[in-house]
Amino acid sequence: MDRYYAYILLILGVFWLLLSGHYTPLLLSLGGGSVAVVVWFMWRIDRIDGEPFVIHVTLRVIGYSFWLFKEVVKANIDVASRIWDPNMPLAPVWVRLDTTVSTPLEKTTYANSITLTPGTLTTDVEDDHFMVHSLSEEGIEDLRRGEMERRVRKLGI
Amino acid sequence: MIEIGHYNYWVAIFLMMAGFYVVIAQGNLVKKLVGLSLFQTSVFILYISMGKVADGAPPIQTPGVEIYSNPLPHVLILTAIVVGVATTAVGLALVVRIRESYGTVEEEEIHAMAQPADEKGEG
Amino acid sequence: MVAIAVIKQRNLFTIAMLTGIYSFLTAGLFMDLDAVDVAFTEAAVGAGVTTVLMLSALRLVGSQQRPTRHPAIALLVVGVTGAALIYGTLDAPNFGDPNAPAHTHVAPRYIEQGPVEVGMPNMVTAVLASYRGHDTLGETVVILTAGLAVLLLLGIQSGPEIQHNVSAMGRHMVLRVMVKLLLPFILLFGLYVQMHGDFGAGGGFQAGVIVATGFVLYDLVFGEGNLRKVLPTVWLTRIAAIGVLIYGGVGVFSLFAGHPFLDYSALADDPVHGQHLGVLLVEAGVGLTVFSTVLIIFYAFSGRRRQQ
Amino acid sequence: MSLMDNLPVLVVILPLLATPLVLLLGGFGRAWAIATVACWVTLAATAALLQRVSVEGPVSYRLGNWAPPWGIEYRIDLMGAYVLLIVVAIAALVLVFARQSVEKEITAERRVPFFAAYLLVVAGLAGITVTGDAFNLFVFLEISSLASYALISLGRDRRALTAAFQYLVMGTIGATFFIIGVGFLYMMTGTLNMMDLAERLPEVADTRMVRAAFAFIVVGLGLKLALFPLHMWMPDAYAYSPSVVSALLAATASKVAVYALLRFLFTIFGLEFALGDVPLDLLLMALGLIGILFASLVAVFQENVKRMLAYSSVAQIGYIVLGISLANTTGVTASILHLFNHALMKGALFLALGAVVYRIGSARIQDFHGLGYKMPWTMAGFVIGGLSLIGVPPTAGFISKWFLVTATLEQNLWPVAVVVLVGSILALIYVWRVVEAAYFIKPASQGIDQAGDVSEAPLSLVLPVWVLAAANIWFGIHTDLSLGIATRASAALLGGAP
Amino acid sequence: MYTAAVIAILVTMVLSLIRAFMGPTIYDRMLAANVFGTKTVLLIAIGGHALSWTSFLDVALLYAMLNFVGTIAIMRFFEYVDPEEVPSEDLDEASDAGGKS
Amino acid sequence: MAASLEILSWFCFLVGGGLCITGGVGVLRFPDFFTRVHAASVTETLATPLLLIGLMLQLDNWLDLVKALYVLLFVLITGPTAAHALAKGALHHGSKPVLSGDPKLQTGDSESNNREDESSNS
Repeated sequence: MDRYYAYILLILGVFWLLLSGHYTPLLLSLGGGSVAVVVWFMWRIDRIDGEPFVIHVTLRVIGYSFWLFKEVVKANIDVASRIWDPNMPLAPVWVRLDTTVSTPLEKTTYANSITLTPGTLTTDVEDDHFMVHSLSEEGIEDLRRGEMERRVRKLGI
Repeated sequence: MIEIGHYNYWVAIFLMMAGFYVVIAQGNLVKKLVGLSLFQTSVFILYISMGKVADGAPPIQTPGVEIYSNPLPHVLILTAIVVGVATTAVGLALVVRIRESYGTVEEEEIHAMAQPADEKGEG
Repeated sequence: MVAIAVIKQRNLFTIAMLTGIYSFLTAGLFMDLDAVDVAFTEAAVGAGVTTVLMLSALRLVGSQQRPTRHPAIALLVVGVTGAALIYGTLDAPNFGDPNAPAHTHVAPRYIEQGPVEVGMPNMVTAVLASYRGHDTLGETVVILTAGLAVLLLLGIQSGPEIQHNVSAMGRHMVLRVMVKLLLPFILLFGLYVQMHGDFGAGGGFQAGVIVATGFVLYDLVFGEGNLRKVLPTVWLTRIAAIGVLIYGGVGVFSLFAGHPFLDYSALADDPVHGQHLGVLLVEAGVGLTVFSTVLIIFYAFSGRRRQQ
Repeated sequence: MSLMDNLPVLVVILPLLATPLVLLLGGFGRAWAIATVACWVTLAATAALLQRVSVEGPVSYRLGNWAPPWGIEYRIDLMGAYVLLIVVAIAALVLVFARQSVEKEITAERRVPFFAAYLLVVAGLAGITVTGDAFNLFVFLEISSLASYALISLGRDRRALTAAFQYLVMGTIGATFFIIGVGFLYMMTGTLNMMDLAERLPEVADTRMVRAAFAFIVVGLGLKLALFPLHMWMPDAYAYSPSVVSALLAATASKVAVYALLRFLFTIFGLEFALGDVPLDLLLMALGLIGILFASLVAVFQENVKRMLAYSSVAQIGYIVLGISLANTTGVTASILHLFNHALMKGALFLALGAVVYRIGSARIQDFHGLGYKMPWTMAGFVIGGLSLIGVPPTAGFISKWFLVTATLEQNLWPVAVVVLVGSILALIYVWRVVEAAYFIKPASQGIDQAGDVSEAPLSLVLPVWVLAAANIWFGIHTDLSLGIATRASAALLGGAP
Repeated sequence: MYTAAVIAILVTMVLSLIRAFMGPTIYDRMLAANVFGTKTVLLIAIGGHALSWTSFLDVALLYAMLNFVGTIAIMRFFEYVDPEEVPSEDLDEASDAGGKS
Repeated sequence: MAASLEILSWFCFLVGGGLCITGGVGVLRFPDFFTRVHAASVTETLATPLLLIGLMLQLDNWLDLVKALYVLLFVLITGPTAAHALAKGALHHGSKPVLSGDPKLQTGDSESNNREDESSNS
């Protein structure tokens, strides 16, 4: 757990350094102070709501992002063509999608990935299934094939 | 940009009057406050318009920039924005209390309720 | 423009949303008119604080408005005022005219000397915190006053009874995870704005609002009075008071050092250095007060139960 | 820099910085003590300041040590110091009264913020009087207004809420008009400093923009000071707020607004422009006269004594504005004098009323029956205040009315003088109604709660009433101080920049 | 090039505004407002660069944040509204017709 | 090198702008709230990144570059979250998505359908 806060500290520190662009001793120390204050607040908040979310940023995220981006582009082309088609070939479906992802962060990533891909939209996240709304049956089929889920699980978050 | 002349001021004035009209004409107290903040925001536009210098840059010192816009109106408006939001907050708090004790936030209904009670429960 | 729609709309929720949009547009306009700092503030205040306050008040008062009457007298008053304004602007200096009196008398000193005398590139911050520092002290007090006023009016219900209704949102996992993830970055961004007010847009006020907004976001999603445990009301009142005291204290310190009130040169041997330090402290005071007061006001509104 | 040099800023920051202290230290007793100490110390500083100004002439103070047109300047002339003295003295006296009155009228958890807000009102009003910067004036105006909205809303009657809301809307419109005007002035002159404005305005005085600015500033301040057609918010606001608050606001807030108006009319725009180019004098005179008659008449028919006094305040504003509109030394002297005297009499009246409310919990006229015998000291104080309001000779009210009438006669405006006298007669009628109720009508036997348990109010309530009542008589007889200052202040105003 | 992008963004903003005015449900409006907000962020980012504003990206970042908070806030509070207070559509429709004039 | 970056950024701007409008049209044309969300996500997920990447290719100050990246990440993270939250909220409030096979989809006059649909729901 303590490693987790050290981790946040590190990420926030990098965030600050990249944001700031002023590297005088005064601002650096102020930045250090700010980061410390924020981490303290996060620690306090975690204590109170009892829901600390452990983030493990791994390099795999980058690979996943590229894959996801490719999917997003494909889906975009699909939806865009539907929009411009004068007949608007829509066949919306709203179905239950069983999943095996378990941790909150995994679920969130998965749900958001689904939503991020145009044409599919997570409307509800339950213990063992999502409710997904899709513009067409094919979108759901793709999800059911489970490639995305596999990749999310491989992230190990 | 000089050709614009006074056009900018007039837009601000139009917005101002729109807000002012809402304040006077609307019976709903929340709407009145919305109008009030619209009114104030438009005054801010007026001020900021007057602070603009043609071809000027934002008043943050940057190498190679000679003409800056006038920082003073910006400062004044920063203060005024704060005052505006403070007023809105207090106004909303009052509206909430009014709603709690009268059960409505329509001016006419409140008037209708306040008058008969005038002789009772004073002090 | 949006303004008209705002007037015409009768559903107050929609109005709250539209005023948010309107604020965004206004802020965009300010950007175009070179008022970066103002745009920053207007966005944070108009689109952020005001919208949230408006919504939390609407929760308490109901959102449907009755049809309105349109009294002629209102039109008349508005017409006269508008005419007076137009009349006034007819011989105003042209928009953007660099030779307008407004730009030639007092302002040049701020532009030419500000960065030298106060030692910071952002002239708005220099004028705000130093040349017209007393206005800003007043502004901070205005904020404190608003907080006080809301406290006096609504009070803050504390303790276990602030259970937000358990709703879809209350146990909204995706939101919870995301907000928890974003929160530290939002807070840090706020602090960044606080510390870099000397160089770019921003400063204590904007920073206070951003930090408060971050916490408000947390409270919206997590509910259940968690935030009130993280930041108890008593703390907030104290922080607000301390913020004003820091600002005033800097002034009083300069008094004791034999300088006039709020003369930051008294803070260090080198006047410019002193100015810089003073502005930094003063902005910190502003930030603290604003942050805590916005939260106090938010608590007051959100802690109150709706009564029928 | 010695303490003396810092007096101008002390009078503002003492109450200002006492506010966070009150919030930090908390506790009803402590809050009250801090507020009281702060106010009394401020009063001492103000007295010293007045002394210094009357000897040395206007005092200027540079905040942040920036030279005036760039930084904010405090500038206190005789009139400023004089009005400041009124504000702080009343505030300090009302605080003595406040301890018990607040304990009775305000719920426990609101008492600490109450005193904080009270201090903010005082600080805001003090700031308005000392500042020499047009925008800074707006900031202080808003501090005092916001705090007073909150204070007014604390009245126990639910109409206090609507009154406060109405005041908020009107006050904000007024303040916004004011900044529109200031903005126009800034556009034309490029400065916000009052002295600098006064210097640079004549060059551009003949532009529409300056005229529009003038109109907006006058209307904006008119809203704040409840000038006749813009007075709608005032009676409700005074009638339903807690006793302490009505006493403080009635005695000080409108005075300060009048002061700001005088500042702009005479110091900034200058006499020729303000009353010459624009037919404002006629307008003000007409409004003042209608205000006197209308408000006095309405006051006669009020059942609630607090409301009656509030309408009477509107009428008194009419007198003050009338004096200004005459634009001769005697008229303006009368106005400034009346500013002071009105603060004394309204302070006394509202405080006496507060004491009555403290005991019987009502301000309706029929509940006053027989009070003259049950609360002799309080009611005696009330009567003296009332006499002063009417303008009966040995009281302060007489002096200012006398000057006003003289001034109108100097201008050969005898119909105006008649209106002033009619106003006094109306005042006699409404004050008499209270006196009649208190002394000459036996309490109805089924009276709500005056079945003998009503006794004289506690000393801390009666004392301030009597200090003010005594002051009414004192300044009615020893006119040197008040009159002297008023004459010199008005001479300075009319003589252009002091 | 910037002009093209800015025009595209502006068109989208107008389209989403129309949706925001038309409703019909409050959620449609929120969605439209959200899209509008994102487009404002883009507009500031791209327009700001084109017109060489200073610290425009700070502002864009702030807008992005507020857009999110605003959406969440509206949803959060809308949940408290009683069903009977959900705007009846024709009322809104009627007022909108006047609003666009 | 510079030229190819320039062309790439041109490309990003044009495609992004086109997609942006597409999304906007979709938000207007699609028949009900849920399908509109999909259209909106076109503007949020591809158009926005493309435009921002196009911008990033133009920036020469690395500090601005980083900030643009932050903006991009922030939008990408919050966009779907907000969409998801909205959809969930709409469901919770009683809206039901129009589904495949629903005759309303075929008429093409989306507005009138919609109103009918909503009024039956609320």
